[in-house]
Amino acid sequence: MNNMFLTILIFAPLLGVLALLFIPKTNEKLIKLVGFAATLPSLIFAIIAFWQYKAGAGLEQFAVKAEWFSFGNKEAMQNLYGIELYQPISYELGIDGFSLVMILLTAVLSTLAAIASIHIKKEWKGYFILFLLLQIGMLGVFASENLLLFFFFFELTLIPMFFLIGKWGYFEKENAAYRFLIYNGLGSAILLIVFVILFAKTGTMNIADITYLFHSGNDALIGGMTDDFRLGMLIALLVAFGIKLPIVPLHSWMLKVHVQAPPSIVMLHAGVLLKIGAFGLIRFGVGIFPEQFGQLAFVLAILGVVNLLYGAFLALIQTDFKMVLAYSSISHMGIVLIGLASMNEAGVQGAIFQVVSHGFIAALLFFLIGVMHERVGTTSIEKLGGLAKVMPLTAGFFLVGAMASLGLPGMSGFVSEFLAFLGLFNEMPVVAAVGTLGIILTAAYLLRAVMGMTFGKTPVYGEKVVDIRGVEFIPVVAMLFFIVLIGVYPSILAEPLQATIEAIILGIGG
Amino acid sequence: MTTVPLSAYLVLALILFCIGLYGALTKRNTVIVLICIELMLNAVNINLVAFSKFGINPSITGQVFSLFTITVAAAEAAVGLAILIALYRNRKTVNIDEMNTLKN
Amino acid sequence: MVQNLLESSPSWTNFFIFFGLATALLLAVLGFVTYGILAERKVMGFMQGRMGPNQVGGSWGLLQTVADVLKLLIKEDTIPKDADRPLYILAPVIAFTPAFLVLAAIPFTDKFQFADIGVGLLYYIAISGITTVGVVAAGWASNNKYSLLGGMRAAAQMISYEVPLVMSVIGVVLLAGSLNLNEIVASQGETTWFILLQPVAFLIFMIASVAELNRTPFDLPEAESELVAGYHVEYSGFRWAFFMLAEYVYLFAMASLTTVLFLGGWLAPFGGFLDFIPGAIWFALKFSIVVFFLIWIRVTFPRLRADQLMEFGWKVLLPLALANIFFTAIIKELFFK
Amino acid sequence: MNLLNLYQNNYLIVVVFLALGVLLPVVALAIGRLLRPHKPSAAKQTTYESGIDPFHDSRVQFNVRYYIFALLFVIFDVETVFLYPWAVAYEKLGIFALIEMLIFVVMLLIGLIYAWKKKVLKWI
Amino acid sequence: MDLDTLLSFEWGAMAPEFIILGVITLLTLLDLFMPKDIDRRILGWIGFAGILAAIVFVVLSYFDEGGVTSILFETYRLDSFAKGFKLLLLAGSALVMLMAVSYEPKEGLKEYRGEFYYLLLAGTLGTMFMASSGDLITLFVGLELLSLSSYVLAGLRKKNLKSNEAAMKYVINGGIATAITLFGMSYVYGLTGTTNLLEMQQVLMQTRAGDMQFLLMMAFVMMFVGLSFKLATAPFHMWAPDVYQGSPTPVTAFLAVVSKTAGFVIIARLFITLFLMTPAAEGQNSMLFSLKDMIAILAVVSMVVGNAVALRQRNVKRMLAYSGIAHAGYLLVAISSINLLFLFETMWFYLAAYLLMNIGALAVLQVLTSKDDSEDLSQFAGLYRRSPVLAVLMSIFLLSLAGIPGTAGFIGKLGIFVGAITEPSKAYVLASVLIATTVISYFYYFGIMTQMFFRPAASQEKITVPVGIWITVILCALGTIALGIMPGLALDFYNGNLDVLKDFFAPGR
Repeated sequence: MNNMFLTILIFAPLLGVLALLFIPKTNEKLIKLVGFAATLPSLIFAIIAFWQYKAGAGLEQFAVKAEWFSFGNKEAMQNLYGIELYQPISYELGIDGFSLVMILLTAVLSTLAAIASIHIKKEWKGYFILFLLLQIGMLGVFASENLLLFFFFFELTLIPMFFLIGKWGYFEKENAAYRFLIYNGLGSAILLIVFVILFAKTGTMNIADITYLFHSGNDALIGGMTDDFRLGMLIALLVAFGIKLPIVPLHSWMLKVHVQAPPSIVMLHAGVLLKIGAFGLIRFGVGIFPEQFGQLAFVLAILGVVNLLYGAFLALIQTDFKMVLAYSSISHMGIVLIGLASMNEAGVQGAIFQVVSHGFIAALLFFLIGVMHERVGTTSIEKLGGLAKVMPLTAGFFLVGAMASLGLPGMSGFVSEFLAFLGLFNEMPVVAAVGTLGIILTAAYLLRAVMGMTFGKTPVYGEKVVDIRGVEFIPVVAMLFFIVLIGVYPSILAEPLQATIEAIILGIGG
Repeated sequence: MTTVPLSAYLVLALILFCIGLYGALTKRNTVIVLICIELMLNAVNINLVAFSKFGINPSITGQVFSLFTITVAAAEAAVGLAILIALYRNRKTVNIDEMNTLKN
Repeated sequence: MVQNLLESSPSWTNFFIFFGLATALLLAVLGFVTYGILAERKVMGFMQGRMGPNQVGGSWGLLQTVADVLKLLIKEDTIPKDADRPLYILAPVIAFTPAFLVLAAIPFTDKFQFADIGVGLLYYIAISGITTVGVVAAGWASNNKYSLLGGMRAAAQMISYEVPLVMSVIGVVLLAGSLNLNEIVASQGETTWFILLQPVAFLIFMIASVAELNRTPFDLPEAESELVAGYHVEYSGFRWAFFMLAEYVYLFAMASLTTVLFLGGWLAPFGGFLDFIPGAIWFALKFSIVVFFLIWIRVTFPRLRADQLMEFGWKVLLPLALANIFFTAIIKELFFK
Repeated sequence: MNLLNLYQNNYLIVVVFLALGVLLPVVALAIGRLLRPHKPSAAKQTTYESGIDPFHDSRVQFNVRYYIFALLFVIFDVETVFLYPWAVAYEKLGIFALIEMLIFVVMLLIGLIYAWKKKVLKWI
Repeated sequence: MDLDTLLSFEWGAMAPEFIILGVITLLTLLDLFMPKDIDRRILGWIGFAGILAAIVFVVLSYFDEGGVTSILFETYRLDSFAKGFKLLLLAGSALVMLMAVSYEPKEGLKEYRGEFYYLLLAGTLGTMFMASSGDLITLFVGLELLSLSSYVLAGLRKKNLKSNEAAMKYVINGGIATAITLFGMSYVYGLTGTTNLLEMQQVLMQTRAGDMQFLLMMAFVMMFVGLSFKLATAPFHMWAPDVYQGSPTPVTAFLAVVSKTAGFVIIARLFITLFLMTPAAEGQNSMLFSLKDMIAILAVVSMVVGNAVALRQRNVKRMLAYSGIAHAGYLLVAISSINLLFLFETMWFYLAAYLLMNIGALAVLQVLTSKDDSEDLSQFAGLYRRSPVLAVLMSIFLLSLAGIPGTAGFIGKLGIFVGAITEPSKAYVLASVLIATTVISYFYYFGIMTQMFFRPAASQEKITVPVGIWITVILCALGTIALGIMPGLALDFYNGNLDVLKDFFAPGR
């Protein structure tokens, strides 16, 4: 059973896809129900895994490995080199604390986003099929123990996203979809190059094996890769994941997506997909090339601060609330970079915390935007105002979300920002000092935006505006619960992450 | 008069081939283009027969090859002309420049 | 002497000697044409119960053709205004040259032969095909509807009958195992005349060669009643004469070839006892019979319709020729291996 | 060297015949030019069309059958390219070549039947 | 040679060829003598059955333990290479045949329908001979059998001007290409004195460097250039878009897939056999290696030109033609990297994937365009509304063409990519161009998908899909997905049954 555990966890939504194929497309209710229900098995499995892990069980029990296919003429390899130069590529899944947390995050957000999908107006069938495929992709990325499998799932997120943005998005949806596709396509192309070079050099695609070979200190095992070459590879990885994350010069696509995509999809996008960048950077960048990562730490720190400040400054002048949040995401991803760049326990912990925490916060805010847009038909700060009067609860949730986002103590944002900056202050105090400016700016732009919306003169909204209600409460409450939980009881995250972080720190040599 | 050296045949073939290629690429009349292609194929025949008689390892195979070349050249010309006639009936031209219905 | 000459290294001297000899042959051929035409007219006359030419050069009309030639020579030569001038002038030459060129390969006797080419038969067939180009060129260059139609018809007919002609000969080649005309004659000496071994081939060959020569009953290209005079409507004077000349030189060549291929060339009939008569005489005799036969055909048969002509070539002669080839090959494989 | 000479001389003869074949018309026509009158007039130089004034372009478009016969000729004439060497060397090749050639010719015969059934062999 | 020699040949090796030849003859005669009013589609099905029978025999030959069978004095070799690629060629033709059965152009095919089928088979026969010929002459004859059939096929719509022009352009370009190839071949023959490939290899191996190098090099380049026409790689691709556009769609599929596969087959056969072990000038010990930069440049140009120009196309057939040029470029990457551990396998797999996805895409195109005789991009608008299944299947093909994971196209590209990077001299640049141009290709592949899913349909008319097309499309889609998710199916089959590397260089049996 345990062998199939992860496979079922990842591919459970496929059942939903199959079921949906046979439901007539006019049956709206059933489609939505099935779409929602199909996200549940993964959630349940993720919770079971987390619970078992908390109870002290090892995660190795979940690992699964089966031969998938192999390249190259084996006999000729044997004849020419005496060994099989290239090992078969396996289907191998496995989790550690970090990926478990990410899977849980994904499963939770997927379920919540499925609930949020009630606002989708057309073609629910196609929507949910793509949604579920996206979920498979996201779950798979975190559980892959194999470079090629990772790439498979990585790309699997790409195609459904393209359609979800392009078909169900807002006005400039196609443009946004294309930008998303090309930027990410380029990113994954670079990623593929790196992966295949790794395969060519080491003869295996297993991540753990590659990491081991790179750490063994024997250059012959990794095809005599020079240090410069490794640095080049890391930079390539940085670009590949930097597009996803996004790091500042490569971010323009992400703004479009945040603004144009339907809210439920943006929840997933901001909550999970951006984090794949961070996940990959930690997994491959820090994991395989720790020394080179150290060399780049300063650059990364600078990039992180630039991200932080750039995002914050631009968020300050946006008139559209979605744009504010989009830039805020850039700004927050800067904190991830800062944490990673510090290369010490606190920093890395902060980075990972930020990944999780921002996942919930961004999802919450975008969900609220969806709710609001549904009622008032606009997200422009200038056209909004006095929401506190017409939609008091929504306005209140907005305020709480903003507080979490700007790092109010007691909420998850605080913990992660605190840890990340703590880490960086130990290593590069000057850079960190500049970075803290960003925190202040965050407060400024978020409060400006939220205040502008909730208070002030109430414009005339078209119809009778109703407040948040019914099932819409579930995602809000659930996400707030997690935000506060992490904020007040960080060790719920810290414990599972402990082993991973230790391994990373060991690799860095810090 | 003595035997003509191999190189002379090769040079002749090369010249013929180049003339044919030049014609095939520059002429506008399709019939002439087809004839130029024939010229190129005949250059090949000269090569083959010359090699089979005076080559490094003379063998009859070259002549056999040239027979096949001749046949193929004939078949190609036949097919080419047939298609040209079909085209001419619809388009009333044999001019390559005027074959321009196919474009984006 | 000739053998020595042939074995000496080629040079300009050789060239001129050959030139002289060839000129002699040319004169002989011209002589043949002169009297061939006369003979044809006479024979036709007799067969049709009339006299034929009987004024010029005595009661036999011996100088009739000479007079005709002289007349042609001093006749005004007009070239139509709209004609394609270079091609118009070139066409008779293209038509005539191959006719003379083929004679080089024909062995009249075992000694009397100009070029003993290994692939003599192939040479004959290849060269003779060129004449068609001259005919089409003449038709095209004249810029006249009759000419063009005549030229095209001539070309269509010639190529249609070239195929069975070429195929019918393969039977002979199969038996002789060679394309060399000398060897073909020699192998007839070993067995017997191929007219006996290859009657079907001979028949096809004769029919096809009549068609190739554009003679009645296959003279559609120049059918006066339909096309005025076919491809040479616009030609006059000596230019026209060359088309006629080509036709009669071909008659000469074709008759020679028939003799060589089917009638044993210069060999005496009935084994060796008639060997005392020189080969040249035998050859001349057989040759004359063939020529007479051709003239006979001309007088006897009416002209075919165009469609009958073409269909006969493709639907009867070609399959027949192919069948003959394989019949011969199988017989040879089964009984003479 | 003798054989080579023999070979080359034989082809020299062919060249001689070629030269003579071209020379005769050229010379005859050149001599003819001295003898014959030359009084061109517009009427003489018009195209002959049974006495009436020529009309239309004489290079009319032909019936396509002419071309189809040309194509047929090309195909069957080239067939002989294979038949001749086969016939010459038949004694050495034997039954295998016979069968091969049979297959080959049957294929071509199908081509002929094809043309036949498609009514290509019909004149006009 | 007598009857005994004749009977001593293992004619069974040629069974697939004999079947196809027999079916061609049968179809020709049936077409001629069947009454006019009988629908000729039945002939297409007979042809399809014939191809299936041939496939069965090819597959049966896999279980032969005898290794290489060569008959007719080494002119015909049935080695693993031939077996492997013949399967592809036949499978491709079978699918094209299914498309052809369902083909119905605007003005109808009338009496040419029968010809369509047996010409397709004749072309296939040519490709099969190319795959298993051990001699330059048979190689050439096979090539020409294919070429001549495809010339006629391209012009099959006699009354359609575009079809006429396509055929004419194809004849001219093909003729020039043939002549160039042949000229190269004549030099190779002249320098070796034989036309048997393996004997040539032996002779060429002994040529000393500097000795006749120049002529040999010239021969190499000429043959490659000539065959590049066949492959439609830039800069010898000019004909491809026009011909693809003008030809009937099944013929386009035949040219794009079967003919291209055959082109790669002949290139692999010819160049690897002849030039891999031929010493080159300047101390290099392989002419193929010394000239691989040339191939690499052609590959780069093809990938860039194919993908870049495809961006500008509004005619989907032309777009697919340019995409085909790009795909040929990808395959040239495999050839230019000459990584023998991977070359045959990846080429085979890529061609299999390309076969499935391209035929599938063209089959869908055929359904959509037959009605209006227009192949404009807008024909695809709103396909999702009109026929969701067709739209989804089409997107599978497009995703595969774009090389998205989960489809056969990705694994194929990955194989080439791995091959290029793992070869000794590391074609990083080449591999990077491959990947970069792939990303460019997303634009136009997704452009079609944009039309299908995002745009409203011009007409709400239901699309009727003929049964042949259904079979083709579904088979192709299943294959594309299956090979994409479980590439092991094909790769293990290939590696388990065929040992190309050993057979390819083994002289005789």
